[in-house]
This record gives sequence, C-alpha cells and structure tokens, in this order.
Amino acid sequence: MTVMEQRGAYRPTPPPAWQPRTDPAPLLPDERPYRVLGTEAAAKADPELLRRLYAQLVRGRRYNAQATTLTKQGRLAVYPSSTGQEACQVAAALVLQERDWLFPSYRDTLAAVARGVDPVEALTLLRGDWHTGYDPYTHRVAPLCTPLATQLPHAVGLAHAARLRGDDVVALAMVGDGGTSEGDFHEAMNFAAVWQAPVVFFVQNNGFAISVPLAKQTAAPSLAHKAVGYGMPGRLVDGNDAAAVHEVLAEAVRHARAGGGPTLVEAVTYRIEAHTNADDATRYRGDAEVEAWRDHDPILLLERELTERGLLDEDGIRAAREDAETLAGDLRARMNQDPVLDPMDLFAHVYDRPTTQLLEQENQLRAELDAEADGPEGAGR
Amino acid sequence: MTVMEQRGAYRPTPPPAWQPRTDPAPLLPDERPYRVLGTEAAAKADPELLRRLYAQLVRGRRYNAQATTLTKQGRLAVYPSSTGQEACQVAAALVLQERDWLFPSYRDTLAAVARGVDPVEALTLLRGDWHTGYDPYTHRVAPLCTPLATQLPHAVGLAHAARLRGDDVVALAMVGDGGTSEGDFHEAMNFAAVWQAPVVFFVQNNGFAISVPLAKQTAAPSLAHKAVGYGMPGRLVDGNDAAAVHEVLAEAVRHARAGGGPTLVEAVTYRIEAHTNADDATRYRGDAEVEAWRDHDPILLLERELTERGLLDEDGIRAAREDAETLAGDLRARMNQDPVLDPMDLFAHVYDRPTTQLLEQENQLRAELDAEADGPEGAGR
Amino acid sequence: MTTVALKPATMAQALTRALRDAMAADPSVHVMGEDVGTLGGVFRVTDGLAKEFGDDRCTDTPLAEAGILGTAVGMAMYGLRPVVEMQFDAFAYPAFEQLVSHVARMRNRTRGAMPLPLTIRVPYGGGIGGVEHHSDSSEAYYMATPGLHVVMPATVADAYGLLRAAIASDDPVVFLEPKRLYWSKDSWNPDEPETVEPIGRAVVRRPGRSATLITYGPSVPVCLEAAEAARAEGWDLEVVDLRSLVPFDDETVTASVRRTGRAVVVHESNGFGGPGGEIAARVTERCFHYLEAPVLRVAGFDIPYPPPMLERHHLPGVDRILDAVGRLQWEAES
Amino acid sequence: MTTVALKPATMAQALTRALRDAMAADPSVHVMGEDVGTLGGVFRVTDGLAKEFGDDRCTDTPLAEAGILGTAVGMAMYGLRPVVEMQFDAFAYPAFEQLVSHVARMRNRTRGAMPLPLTIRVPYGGGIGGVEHHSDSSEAYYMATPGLHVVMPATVADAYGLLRAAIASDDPVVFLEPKRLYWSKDSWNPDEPETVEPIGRAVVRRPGRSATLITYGPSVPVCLEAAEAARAEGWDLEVVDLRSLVPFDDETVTASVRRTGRAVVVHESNGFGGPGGEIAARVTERCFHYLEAPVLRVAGFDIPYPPPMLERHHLPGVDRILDAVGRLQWEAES
Ligand SMILES: Cc1ncc(C[n+]2csc(CCOP(=O)(O)OP(=O)(O)O)c2C)c(N)n1
Ligand SMILES: Cc1ncc(C[n+]2csc(CCOP(=O)(O)OP(=O)(O)O)c2C)c(N)n1
Ligand SMILES: [Mg+2]
Ligand SMILES: [Mg+2]
Repeated sequence: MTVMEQRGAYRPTPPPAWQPRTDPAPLLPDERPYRVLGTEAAAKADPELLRRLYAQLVRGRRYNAQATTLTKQGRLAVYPSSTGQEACQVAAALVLQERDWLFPSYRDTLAAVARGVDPVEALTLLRGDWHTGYDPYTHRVAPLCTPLATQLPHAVGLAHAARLRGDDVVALAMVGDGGTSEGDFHEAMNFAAVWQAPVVFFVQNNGFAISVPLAKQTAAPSLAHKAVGYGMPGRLVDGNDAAAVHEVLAEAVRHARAGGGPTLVEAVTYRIEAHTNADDATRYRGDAEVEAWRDHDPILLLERELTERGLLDEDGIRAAREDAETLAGDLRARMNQDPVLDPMDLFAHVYDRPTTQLLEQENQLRAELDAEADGPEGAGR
Repeated sequence: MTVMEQRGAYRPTPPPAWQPRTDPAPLLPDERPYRVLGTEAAAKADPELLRRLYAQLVRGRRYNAQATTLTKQGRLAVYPSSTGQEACQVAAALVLQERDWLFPSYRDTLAAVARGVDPVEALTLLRGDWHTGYDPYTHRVAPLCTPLATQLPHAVGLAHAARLRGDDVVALAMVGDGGTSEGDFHEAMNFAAVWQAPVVFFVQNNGFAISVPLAKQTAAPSLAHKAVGYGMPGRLVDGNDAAAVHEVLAEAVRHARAGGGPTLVEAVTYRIEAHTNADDATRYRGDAEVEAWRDHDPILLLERELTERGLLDEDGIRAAREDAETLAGDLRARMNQDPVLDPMDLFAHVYDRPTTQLLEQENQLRAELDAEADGPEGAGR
Repeated sequence: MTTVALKPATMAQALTRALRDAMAADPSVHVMGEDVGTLGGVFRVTDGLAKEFGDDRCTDTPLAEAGILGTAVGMAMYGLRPVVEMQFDAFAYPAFEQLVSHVARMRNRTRGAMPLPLTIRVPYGGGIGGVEHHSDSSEAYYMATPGLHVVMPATVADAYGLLRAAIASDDPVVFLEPKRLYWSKDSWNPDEPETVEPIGRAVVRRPGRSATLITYGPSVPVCLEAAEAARAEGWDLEVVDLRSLVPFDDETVTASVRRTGRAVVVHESNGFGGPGGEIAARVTERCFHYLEAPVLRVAGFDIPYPPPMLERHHLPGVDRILDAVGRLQWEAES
Repeated sequence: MTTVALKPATMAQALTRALRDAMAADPSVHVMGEDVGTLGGVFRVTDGLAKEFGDDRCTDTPLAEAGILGTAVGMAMYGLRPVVEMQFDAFAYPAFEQLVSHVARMRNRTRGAMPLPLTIRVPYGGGIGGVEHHSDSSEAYYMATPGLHVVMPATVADAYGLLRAAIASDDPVVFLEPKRLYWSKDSWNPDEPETVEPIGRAVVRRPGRSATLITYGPSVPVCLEAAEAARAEGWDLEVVDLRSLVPFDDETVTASVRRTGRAVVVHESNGFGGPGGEIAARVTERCFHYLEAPVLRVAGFDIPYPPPMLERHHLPGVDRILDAVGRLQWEAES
C-alpha cells in the first residue's frame, strides 16, 4: 500500500498549521525619518513641551561640555559624550512617568540626569569611585549598562514583572546602533513581543560603533525594520528633532501602557564628539561629515522653531543658559572635591552576608591599611 | 550667541546621514507558503528531479523508521526523527553541488545521508560511540550540531572564507523554528548580510521546539519576515512540498552563488514523531493535529502528483521501496554490531599533540585497563 | 514524639516539591525556562506547576538562554524571585555574559540597593549516557565568579532543603542538580519535608578516621561506596559532602582533615582547573602540619566530556578513589 | 657574531609586529574583530594592518562577539587561520558558548579531522583604571576548558614570540594580553624579532634559592620587583613565569620548587577558584616532601573587579607578596 492509499484522497490544501498571523504592513517604519520641527506637524506640538525640551537641551549640552572638561582635568576616568544626541537623551527622560523605568547605556548619563538623577551620582561610574552612583529605585533608573545590549532583556523582564503585578509601568531601554548586532538585542526584542511586555526599545543610531560605521554594522533598510521580524511596530525618527523624538516615543509609551506591547524606535542622530575622550575620531571620519551634522544640531532646530513662532525670545534663551550654567557650576564644584572612599566597601556588597573567606580578606586589607597608616615604612611600596 | 546664530540659517533638511537604502519590499516573503505540487507550477518542474525527490523521500521515511526502531532496541542512545520533514531534508541535500557545504543540526542526519554520508557514520553521535562519525571534509557536511543555532555563524564564516579564496562554494545551514530565537541566529544572519556571504539559512518550522509551540516562540508574521531586518530576502515555502522546497532553495543557492548574498528560507512543516524517543508528545499536543498533518504528508503529496501525471507507476513505487529496504537492511545489520571502541581515543584528539598532563592520564587509564584485563578482581567494581 | 512516615522519594520529586512549596509560600516566586510549563521540564522537575500556579508563574519561554536569564534579572529587579531552569549544563553557556557581568554583580554594583534573588537551576554532570553537550560539569566556571552562590545537593532531603534555601536567598544561586541522581531514592517524608538547609554548611556523610574524602553532588554516593569498599583494605574513610562550593565551609573540611591527616578530593568535573585544585590548595594551606601526604585529587580527565559509550572510563569510580587513597603514603603508619 | 641593535619597544608594538609578520608569511591569516580595521583597535595593536593587507585580511566586524568567534570557526573550518580580537576581557563572555562548545572541541569531536587553528586575542586584566567590565581576569574560565591553549606573555619579546606561535598552532589558543603591560618597554630588536617561542614552556625569569614565586602575565613584573625588595629581608627569590597555563609546564615548576622548598603563587585574578588553586595543588602533589611550608597564594580578592579608584587595594602588590613569603615558616631555617 502506498502512503497515498493509506491516507485517502489528495487534498491540495496549504500546510495545516499555516495561518497568516499579524499583517506586517503596519509594523514597517516610514520610508524617511519622521520630523516635526520645520514641518506642519510642529503647529500641533504643545508649546509648553517644546519650551521644556529646549531648556533641557541647553542644559544637556552644557552638561556634556562640563563632563568633557572634567575628563581633561582628570576628574573623570572617561566620558562618552552625548553631544549632538541631546534630543534623544532629553526626550527619553521627559516622555516617561515617574513610575516608569529608564534603562540607560554608558552613553546615556544625560538621560538619567534629565530624569532627576544627581549628575554627580550619574557620573560616579565614570569618575571611578564606584560602579553605580545612584540608588536605581529612587528615580527608577537602572544602572548605566556597559556590556552592550545586555540591559535590554532586563528592561523586558522588569516590564513583564510589572504587568504581572498589575502595575501600570513602562520600561524604556536605550541602545546604540552597534548594540543592535548583539544577540541580546534579538533575544530581548523577541521576549518582549511574545510576552507583549510594555517596553520601548530606543535605538540611538548615531552612525558609529566606536569607529565602525553603520554600513559595516547592518545591511538592513533601517534598524527600525528589524521590528517586523519580531512582530512589533518599528518607527523611524529624526533623532535631532526633539519634538519628533518626543512624539514618537510618547506614542510608543502610550501604546505599551495600553497593553499594545513593545515598539522599536530608531532615532537617526550623530555623535559629534569622539566615542570617548580616549578615542581619536579623526582616524575614521572626516570633518565635513561632522560639520554637516552641526548644521542639523538639535538645539539649532528647536531654537529656530521656537523663535520663529515667537515662543522663545532673548530672555528665554538667557534663562535656559543660566540654568545650564548653574548645573555646570554645581557639577564642577562638586566633582572637584575628591570623593570619600572606603576600601572596606570592596567587601560589603558582594553578598548579602560576607562569606568567611571575604571576612578573612577584609581583615587582611584592614590590617594592611592600619599598618600603612601607622608606619611611614610600608607607604613607599 | 545662540547655537542658531553660530550655525547660520536654518535648513529643514533631513538628517545628513539618512539615505533610504535597500527597498524592503522585495525582501518580504509571500503571504502564504509557496507551493508547487497540485498547482500550475508543477507542470514546469523537471520530471527527473521529481522522481529523484520521490525516491529519496521514500528512502528517508524508511531511514527514519529504522533509526527509531534502533532506539527501541537500545542500539541508538537517542534519535530525533525527521519523519514528516523528509521533503526538507532531501531537498536541502539535493539542491547543493558537490563543492558546497551542508550545516545540519541534530535532527538533520537524513539530510547528511541524502548528501552521501554513510548512515552508520551519520548516526555515530546518536549511537554514542563518538561525537561526529564522519570526516566533515569527505562530503562537505559539518558535524551535526546540538547547541542550537551555533552552526549558523560557522556556515557564514565558511562561506565567507570560500568567497575570499575565490571558490565557488555555497553553504546551506539548517535550523529549527526554536533555534531562531537564539542570539546566534541573529548574529549569523547579520554577519551574512553585511558580508554578502553565499549562505542559505534554512529554517524547518516544524511547529514545536520540544513542547513549545511556535506561538510561544515568536510573534512575527512569519519566521521568514525576520529576513528584512537584516536586509536579505525572506522566502516562505510549504515544507512538505518537496518540489516547492527544492525550487525555493535552488533559487536561494543560485542567488548566493551569483554573489547576491544570503537568503532566509522558512519551510512550514511538522514533526510527526515526538521530539526524540525520550519525549512524550501527548503531553503537549493532540492527535487531531498530527492526523491533519498526515493528510499533508510529503510523500503523499509527491506520489499523487507523479502518479496523476503518469510519471510514477506501481513498478516505480516498488523500486523506490526496495531501494529503501536495502538501505534499512544494511543499516540494521551494521548497527546491530557493537562498535569497536578504543578508550585511548579519549586522549588522542584533544590537542594536536597531547600535553604532559594528558599523557599521564592516558598512562593511568591504560594501566587500569590492563589491570582490569589481567585480574578478575578489579573487574567487579 | 510522633513517628514520621518516611517513604522513598526521588531527588526529582523532592525538587518538584521544593518548587511547589516555595511558589505556594511566596507569590513572587516565578519559574521560567524552556519546556518547564506544559511539558513539566525535560526531567519533569517542574511537572504540574503550570497547572497549579498558571502560565504566568511557570512560564515556557522562547528558546534563548541569555534572554531567559536576562529577563529574569529584570524581574528580580522588580522584586520577583525568578527560578530559572537551564535545560542542560552546556546550554547555560549562552547566558554566561548575563551571569558573570550582571547576575553576579548587580548587588555589588549598586552598593546593595539592587540585590538579585535569583535561582538558576542547572541539571548537570554526566553518567546518564547523554550525547555531547548534555553531560558537562561546569561548576569551575561558577565558583570562579564572585557574587554567585554555587550549591549542589547529593541527597533527596538536601535537594529539597537546599533548593528552598536557594529560592529564599537574597543572592543569586547557581543550583546544580546532578542529573544522574534525579532518580536516586531515599527515605524522605514528602508531607513533612525537612527544614530549609542553610547554604554554606558542609556535612560529614560518613565519619571515619583514616582519611577524608572531600566531595559533592554526583560524586557523594560514589565516595560512600568507596568508603564501604575501603573497609576491606583496613581504611576507615570519612566522607565530607560540601553541598556548596560557594560559600565554602572551611571549618568542617579543615576539622576533618586535621583529624584524619589525609585527604582526597573527588569530583567528576575535569581535574585541571577544576574545583579540586582550589579545595586541595586551601586544605593544604590550613592543614599543612597535619598532613601525612599531599591532598590528592580524583577527577574527570582533562578532556571534553566523552561519548556515552566511553563515559565510564572518564568518571571517577570506586577503583580510582581507592587507588588514590592507597597513594596517601601509609608507610609511615606501619 | 654580529651585534644586534636593540631598541626599546612596547609590548603593543611587538604584538603588532607579530600580527604583521604572520600575515605576511601566511596569506591564510586573517585578523578580525571590533574596530580592528580603520581604527587599528582600541589599543592600536592592529594598527596599519588593514591598510597593508586590505579589509578582507583585517576586518571590522559587526558588534557581536559570538558572531565574531562563530564565523571565525567557519573560516578556520575552511582552512583560514583567523586571529580574533575580543575588545576587552569581559566582552569575550558573549562568545563563551562558541568557545566552550565548539572552539575547544571541534578537533576532538571530529577525531582530528577538523582542527581549528584559531587565535583569540583578549586584552585582559586590570591596573589601567578601567571602569567596570574593562579589567576582568578571565583565565580561570579558559584553563578549565579542555581543548584550549591559554597563553599570556609578560615581556615584549614573549609577546612577539608567543603570538607567532599561537597563530602557527593548529589548536585554538586564547591569547591573553596584559593590558597594563601594553606600554611596557623592553630592549627588543624589531628588525630581527626573537624566534617563535614554543608554547608550553615556563621560564625562570630570576634564579633564586630561598623560595619560588610562580606567576604569569601582568604579575611577572610585580614579582620581579618583589624579589628585588626581598633581598633586603635576606630572601633570594626565584621567579618562574609560566607563560602558558595550558599546556602547563610541570617540569620547570616542579624543579624550581624542589630546589627552593617554598613557593608562592601570584596572580591578579580572584583567588578562590582561580588558577592559583590548581597550581598550588599540583605543586604540592609533586613536591610534598620537599616543601617546608604550604604553597601560599597571593591573588585578587574574591570580589568583582573594583572601580578604578579602589583597584590598587585589590591588585597583588609587592607588600602582599613579601608578606606571604614571610609566612613560609622560616623558623625551621634559623
Ligand atoms: C558586549 C560588548 N562588546 C564590546 C564592547 C566595547 N564597546 C563599548 S562601546 C562600543 C561601541 C558601541 O556602539 P553603539 O552601540 O553604536 O553605541 P554608541 O557608543 O555609539 O553610543 C563597543 C564596541 C562592550 N561595551 N560590550
Ligand atoms: C543552546 C541550546 N539550548 C537548549 C537546547 C536543548 N534543546 C534541544 S532541541 C530543543 C528544541 C529545538 O527546537 P527547534 O529549534 O524548533 O528544532 P526541532 O527540534 O523542532 O527540530 C532544545 C530546547 C539545545 N540543544 N541548545
Ligand atoms: Mg553608535
Ligand atoms: Mg521545531
């Protein structure tokens, strides 16, 4: 008996399991980055919001400049600047409610600061006196994350947990263009979509992963196109247009909050400074490119919009800058003080209760420090 | 001076770096799985190819049955059957040239066998006398890969290396629906697209990852939709339609060979047996579902097409089954012999030359075995 | 005093019971992993939990270990107590970065503000005829990672007690379940399971005076068997079951070796770079003048885990242990 | 005999030269990693290679370590000799599964048919003021993985000789480059670099009679400094530079300790579960009756790597080494 005979008549049906599921069309991003400033959409933007964004951009720029200066003075071990990316940083912070969570990467101290974290605490990691300088629960800002894309599953898990608990909490997780190549990006996106977790994945595509340009990072039509492969919407936005970034993120946050699941937002922006102060950007890009982006500066774009529409005048500009100077001055003053360090902290938080081994080691270090303090002899070594 | 004043007039241009790249439309898969058998496309298929596919499907089904029997007899430690998926297995093997490479997973021994690997050698891993039973270079079949999706970057690297060397070689890498969730899937897809490596990613979506159904694995419109996020074409095919699978894979192989880069092919199929003989499929799926798929059996579909078109008669069917019986008989006979094992092999291939530590351990084991052989005393323990 | 009805139970059953009791006692305990829900896990350790507590408390995840552990980190950040299952030892490797760079460090990184009460269950070790990647002993990686606890039960009662303690711990615990002991039976009362075992205490499984066998997990029964066999040779061996590599119970181990003056460390993981080196070194540091012979090690060979048909040559067995005991320089005695 | 003009060169320069010479000598050598091309690597070790050999020989990859190592495996399968750079020690963890489950085992899995001539360069260790995840010492993970060679140079000449040997090896080599020695200088003739060093041979960097310091990589200069300082205390310390943890040169180490009768193992990686345990244990096994005191260990504390401002308290320094030497029970001598 042939298989055919066994199973009876032939039915030219498609495979039984197959059912077209989500329609991919609404998941696909626009063809070009969404813009608000300088377009008709700007008229609909809330003037108060635009002014708030402006003030924060000016503050953010000044913060970046101050932090960069502090590296030159040896007050910070390293600083990955977000100069040029302030619109993304600020919008990410402002778009969230107090109960929401922000998951920043090493480059996103400004977002943390804009959300309310004390700048000195935000910079602790980069000053080098401890890893995380702030209590993540105070402002619901996860520790600055250095291993690329590893913060993304954390955001998914937290958002999922909040939903399980019935809490109205959205998590917004930031990652760079380079970070999208990591396996953890993929796994986080997939978990979020399957769980319909209230997460917004926010990619700042600043054109480079250290020296590697986007073209060597991906062949995708855009990073936002990755969303469709997970069954979530992808959105593409001009990352230097603070109003556009805020609007797109706000929509994604609303969508997540309403139970609609995650969104992937790609903001096209540019890293004006080198990767960090330790990097030499002239090795991999020309001045012309940087200059072109300076013409597309986020503060420039917003300032133009606001002044043209009479929402900002010289006084307003001055006020914003004074506020920024206050921040910078305070930061400078406090960062110029040496942090108070207790070497015993090395052992205090490895475990809930230290193991006997750690207690022994703690005693050893204490004895060494006591000896150092006592005699001038040991100090030399 | 405001930023605006510094940079001159406001230009409402999009961000400088932005240029729409690849058009996503041609990358998107069809709405429904592509079919050949029972459709008009079947008329264009090469009858010789269809007959070859048929003979291989029958062989493959018999091979699966024999291997399953061998597990029941304790001759195989474990067997992940590809019963129901033979169209995918066979097409993957037949679509490649001799110089091409196949990267199978643990479930794809049949593809290896269809490509020419001795069935006993293909089953070595699952019998348990060694890990890989065949020399990968003989038939250009990579070792059966167990850690999910980890074979995919290997395929990309090999294809990339071949291209760098100027060799006309394509790599076809097989992975399951579950495997697409792993980070290595993502990283391999991305590298392949960025490098335009001549690789075909072949996903056998058999509905389950052990017990986990596809709906818990992904929320994507289809697995083939993942392709667009990497900038490569995604293709969706009825995995039980051998002619369709062969055609889609052949096109992807041609595309890769011509320098067009990678393709992701999703074949919708079904795992008729349990995950392995150690699994109990009744815990997570009902008979009705399995029965529905039996009606959509790959041999059934092809047999019907061939007989209806007069390309296959009773003699042809008998010949195919006799050939399959020969394979099964030979496999049975040879697998019923105990493999000859040399415990010293444990040390022979850890390094090019054994370390002194391994030499010591080898001596220890040899002495133990000698003692065991000598006296009846030690044998008891 | 009431007598408790002890019935034989397997280690797998005790683990299931521990999960169930923990979930019942604390709604923040969530089980997650590949096939843990509907199927009840490939070793059936999570059997029935999804049914009893719902899919949200016992969740079949997508197939991605870094994703599983990474999302569990996020859940723990929010106050849940995830209990993650890695399907097999070697399939925990994709999650290695999450484990080392986040799980082990989050508390320390945040000065204690953000502890991660996470349990990572890993069916581990060989002896079950598994094909490659299904029999790794990976504890050396974990014990070399400060911030993790590394626990492995060897008895049915400990499986329950230690898993409860792991889940209750405010620190991340890598909980290594010896695969080949899943079906080992013991008299154990599932209706009145033993109290939660504190993590970090070794236990003397068999007192003895001639030498100490220091071991854990899957090698404990082998050592007990060796100790029985050793009586024929006139050796009275003490067997110490470490129960956790981190924290390490120096006190119990040191006391035993000081008493016996001789020691052999036994484990199934590769010898070179394996836990035995650490154990032998620290025992020697603490007991040097009590030692009649160097602390010896009986371990898996320094090879990738063998295929099923050859694994018996790799695994430390009674003979190899007795052989090592025989090399503990007994001449001085006689 | 011609005199060779020795000029000071840094370890980073010697490594660059080794890569360049290997690429020039063998067209199958390919360098790949994050930022290795245009930028020349974040430590500039691959500087100039893309220019000289083209992007296909020195390739900036996408940012994905498992992808980098996994594709390198495929390239090696096809007969190339990939030299992979992991940007920092902790950023090699995402590639852990590829490393353990494939790189270390492919030769063994295929009975020698498919060796993987792969070099994995990892800038490693602390002492450079790096923020978290930039200063890990991960050698314990690698040495516990059979199938890998684990090599770490401590001198400029060895950096060249060992890297050439690693690239020439038909086995995978994890090549650990001590970050804080990148800019260390040495007299070394870049025009006539030293011959390729065989992997697996330790070297006595300083002969001595009182005790042996066993060390490697970043701790070698510290031990040499300690040995100098020890002269003031009347100790003549021998310093053995292992140069590779796998293969391990038992012969050189055993000979030294048998001669001196005392030993301290020094490394920067965490003590517990670190390489020191293995080393101390095997030295003790082989030298028990020659030892006047237990082999001691001076290592990093059992904590996650500290922030820059505290790392000096963590790293083994001269004082701690001398302290350990002082605890080697010298009473017997006097
Ligand atoms: C897993 C991992 N690999 C490598 C690095 C080293 N690294 C730090 S930043 C960086 C580039 C990241 O680029 P992108 O994601 O685009 O973010 P950006 O720096 O541009 O904000 C690299 C490679 C890291 N931090 N983590
Ligand atoms: C990294 C990894 N994790 C887990 C496993 C255990 N495992 C083996 S097969 C399997 C399911 C795979 O499903 P799928 O990819 O759909 O392939 P199929 O078995 O259906 O062919 C799992 C979870 C594994 N082999 N590797
Ligand atoms: Mg970037
Ligand atoms: Mg499947």
